[in-house]
Amino acid sequence: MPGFATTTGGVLLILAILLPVAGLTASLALGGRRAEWIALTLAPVGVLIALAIATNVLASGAPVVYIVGGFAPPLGIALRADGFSAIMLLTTAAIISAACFFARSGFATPKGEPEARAPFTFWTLIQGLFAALNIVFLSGDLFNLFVALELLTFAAVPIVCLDGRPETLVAALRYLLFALFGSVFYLLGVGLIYGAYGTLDILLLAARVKPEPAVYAAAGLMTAGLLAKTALFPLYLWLPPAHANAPAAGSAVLSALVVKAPFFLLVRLWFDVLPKLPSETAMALLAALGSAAILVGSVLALRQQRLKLLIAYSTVAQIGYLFLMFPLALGGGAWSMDAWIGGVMQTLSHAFAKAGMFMAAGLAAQSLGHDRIKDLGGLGRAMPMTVFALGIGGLSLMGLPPSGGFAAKWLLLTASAEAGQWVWVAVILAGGLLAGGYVYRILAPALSGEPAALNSAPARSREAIALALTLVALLLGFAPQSFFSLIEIGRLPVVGP
Amino acid sequence: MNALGAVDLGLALLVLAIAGWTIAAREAFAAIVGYVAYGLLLSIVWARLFAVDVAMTEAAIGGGVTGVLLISAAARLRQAQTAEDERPTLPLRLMAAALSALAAIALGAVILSLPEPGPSLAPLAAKNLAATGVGNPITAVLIAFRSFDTLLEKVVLLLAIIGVWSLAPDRYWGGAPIAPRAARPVGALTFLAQLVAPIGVVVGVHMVWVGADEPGGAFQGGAILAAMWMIVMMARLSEAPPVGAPWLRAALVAGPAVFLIAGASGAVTSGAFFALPQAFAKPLILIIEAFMTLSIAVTLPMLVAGPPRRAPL
Amino acid sequence: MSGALDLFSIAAISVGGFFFLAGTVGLLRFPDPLCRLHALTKVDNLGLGFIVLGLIARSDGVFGALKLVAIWALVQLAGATSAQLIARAIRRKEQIGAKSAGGSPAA
Amino acid sequence: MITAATLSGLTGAILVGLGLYGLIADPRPLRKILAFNILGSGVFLVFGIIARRGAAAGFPADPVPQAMVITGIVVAFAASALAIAILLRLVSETGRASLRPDTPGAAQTPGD
Amino acid sequence: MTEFLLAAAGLILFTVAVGLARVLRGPGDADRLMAAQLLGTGGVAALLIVAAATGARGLEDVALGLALLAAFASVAFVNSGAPPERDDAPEAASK
Repeated sequence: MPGFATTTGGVLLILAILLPVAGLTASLALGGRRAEWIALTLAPVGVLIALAIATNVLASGAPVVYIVGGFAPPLGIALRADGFSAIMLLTTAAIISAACFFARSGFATPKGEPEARAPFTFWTLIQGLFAALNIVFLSGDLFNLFVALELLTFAAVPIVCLDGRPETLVAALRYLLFALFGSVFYLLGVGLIYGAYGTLDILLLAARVKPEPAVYAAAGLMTAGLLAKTALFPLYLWLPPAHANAPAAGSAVLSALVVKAPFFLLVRLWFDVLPKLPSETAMALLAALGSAAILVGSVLALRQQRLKLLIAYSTVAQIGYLFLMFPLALGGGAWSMDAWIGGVMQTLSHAFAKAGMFMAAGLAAQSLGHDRIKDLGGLGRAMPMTVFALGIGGLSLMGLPPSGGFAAKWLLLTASAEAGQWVWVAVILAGGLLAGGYVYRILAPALSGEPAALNSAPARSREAIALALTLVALLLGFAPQSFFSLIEIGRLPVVGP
Repeated sequence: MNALGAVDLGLALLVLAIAGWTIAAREAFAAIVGYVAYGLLLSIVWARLFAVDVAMTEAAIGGGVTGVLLISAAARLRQAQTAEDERPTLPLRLMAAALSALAAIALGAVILSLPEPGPSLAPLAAKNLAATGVGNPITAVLIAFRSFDTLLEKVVLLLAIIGVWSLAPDRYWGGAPIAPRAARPVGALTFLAQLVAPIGVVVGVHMVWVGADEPGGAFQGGAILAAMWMIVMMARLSEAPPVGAPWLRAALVAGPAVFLIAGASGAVTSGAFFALPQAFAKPLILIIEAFMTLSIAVTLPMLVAGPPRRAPL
Repeated sequence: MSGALDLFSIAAISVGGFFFLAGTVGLLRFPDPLCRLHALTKVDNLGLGFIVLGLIARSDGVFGALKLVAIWALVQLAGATSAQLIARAIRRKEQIGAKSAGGSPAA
Repeated sequence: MITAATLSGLTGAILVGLGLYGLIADPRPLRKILAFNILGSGVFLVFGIIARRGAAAGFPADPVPQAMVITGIVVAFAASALAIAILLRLVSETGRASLRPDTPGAAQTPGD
Repeated sequence: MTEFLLAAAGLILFTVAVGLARVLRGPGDADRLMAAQLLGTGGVAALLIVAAATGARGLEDVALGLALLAAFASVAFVNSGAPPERDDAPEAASK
């Protein structure tokens, strides 16, 4: 039985979780200005830890493991970082750090001022999000993951309605109800799995799971719950208002990372826990829903009047691509590795591109005083760096070379073609065209006309952060070989049913 | 069927009837009375499932504290325009009913298909119980075997309180919430609070203390203490503190903070985060439980009290 | 010895059960809320009282018996308080009803 | 022979159905929160029966799922509290307890 | 004896369950509240009897908890009958 002892570097895993937890606790206790400083200090430390974890995984070529409390599974809980976890940890730490520094000007507590509501909430909850995401990527225990999902919900929902306008409150409440519904279904599935096998450890389950009623029911329940949380079509209705109404730094984290967490768990579930389940129909269904999401989300994005809403609908569409990897990567065909890397690449490139674009949109909205798309004229002259960020991010969304989005979509495309599943080929191509349409709708007015009059000039550093994130999405297209080998580490060998 | 079977069957039917009422009742108040009764019945069901610890938690949190939360919310919603007119059409409701019925039947079938006797971690828990020094296996699971879950769940409570507070208008930040309470002091209520609260505190502390070996523990005791503070506030003998009060912040984080420190010290003394050195395991668990109880006793009433509704002084 | 005690337990619990029955019938059949409230308080003190009495006979040790008495006392206290509060609420409602109907407030 | 545990399990299954219906079919937010609580308690009962079936080693039930239920009850309470806080704020802003997303007037641009 | 005790517990539960018809019928919230109160007392009684009959540990503590919280819901209900407090209400009313 593999992996039931703490490996070298294992302690990094628990540190990646406990540091933000400690930061959150201290921020709540101390409050005010200190909350901000704690968040701004710990986020970059998180990047270092994530880097160290990635190095460890790459060096050993095997997952890094930590046994919490010295009690090994099934009684205790194990943390495990494979290549996918490591890369997600790194992405999370980078984007959270960027969001923290981006948010500094909006959520500063001036010296001597008393604690204020919005900054206090933002700085504590962003650390809550950081902790929750790290647990999702590291935990090897299905119930522990339930608690992580709840943490994620509780940290994300108040950020949506931070400014207290009625429409944000409606969005937050709908989001919360969807998320709770998702958690309860997930939890019910967890219960059934425990009832059948007496363990919730992912590795132990992988060895024990057999196709039987309890497992089918659990798989269905957990998948439905996670789909509601990741906002896959047709359960996407809560997402656009929630993501479009949060403050820019919050939108960036919600769209880039928070919806990826349930997706990550779906991958864990189907690839690591249930690989022995005959699942062709289910996987085709997931991909069909993904396809519908791509088409519907893109068409709705094309019709939006507001920039942030357009970007939010584009998230609905881009999540759809992630689900194309399920039928392709889970078959054990020659193309499965391409599809796997394509899916991971889409996760990463969308995260960076979308985070940067939401920040850029927030800057534009702040400087212009509105975010109506038809009135974006002259933005390109007035805020070139911001519009450049929107353009580079858009490049990745469309899947044009040389972006990370291109690599992702190209890999998914070739995998579909090799597998002979031509429907997905058509969907990917159509999705690219539609994305081209909505990105054009942003850029065409922005790049035309005389320089727009700005209420306030954006801070250079904030523009730079947005641009840097989208550039990372671009550079993913040039990822070195070691990056790909990292993604493959710890992937359990896919066995046919 | 023996007498016990009849009791169980009656109980199950009762639970279902009252749950159905809670869902179907037209008025919010009627539904919530149903829910309070439901929580009560459920705690008896839990007792019958040999889950005394859960029964205590359900009695205190499920029926008691949640009940007060819902009742006071319904009272404040009375003036609001409800979404009554948005009631879905009959075909839609029929579809929802069919879907729900299908889900229930499928779930029931799956539950009957589960192995009997089921797989269990009870033997493993029993074997490792000695290492923790406590006799109540549930406490051992919560504070030792799966302490990581328990810590994170405390963090969920912290996030919830930050989230609830964040819903205050900006001008009230730093001010105090208004807990549900009588419109003015009432003799009978004051008398009740003065008499019940001290007894409840003794019972709550007792539950934590015996929780190491008997049913009970930080959650159950903390919830009872929370309920006592709420009774005192309802009688207007005490008020919710301002959200910025340093002692309040300290009390909220005391549980998770001590848990974190104990967990980190485990890394030094026993080689793993959250590992407990065998010689000190039991006292350590009691210390952690004590601070967790404090945090729970303060967090639950503050969650019920809601966001600050007064400008800071 | 134990036979006599058992007999006592059975008798006391039966009487307690009877009060529960009577109280429920009262709650269902009595015409106005205040009468129903009166029926309810009988259950609290007599119904539970006799049952606790019957169980004390079987309890082992003073501590167990004390616990039973404490539980009974707590239910008494809670019952009396809520009865009083509910009665006030009923009366307040009646007054409001009478006022809005234009009649004089009920004494 | 239907045991107490099986009975509770089936009760849990029906409770899940009832809660699901309320969550889907009732538009009133407070009632959705109530339905969520019923749904949740049904799920917890399923854990309860699984614990009871795992009785072994002298324990009347498997303590692990029971401990999970305690965690779950606390989390469900916190969720209800957060949902109600949002709902009450919404009502104090608009006077309406409705999840309908129609926004009164043109949406303003959020700052950050 | 055990059989008698269990039968008594079942009977009491059954009785108070019938009383729950008041929750359904109302007509006022006060009536519903009384039915819930009756159920609470009945629950305490049934738990105590079952505890004596089966010798299960800790059931008395559950009953104790229920007894402590018996007035909890009623108090909240009666309080909620008053008009809701406005935000930032003056302090004069208290103490």
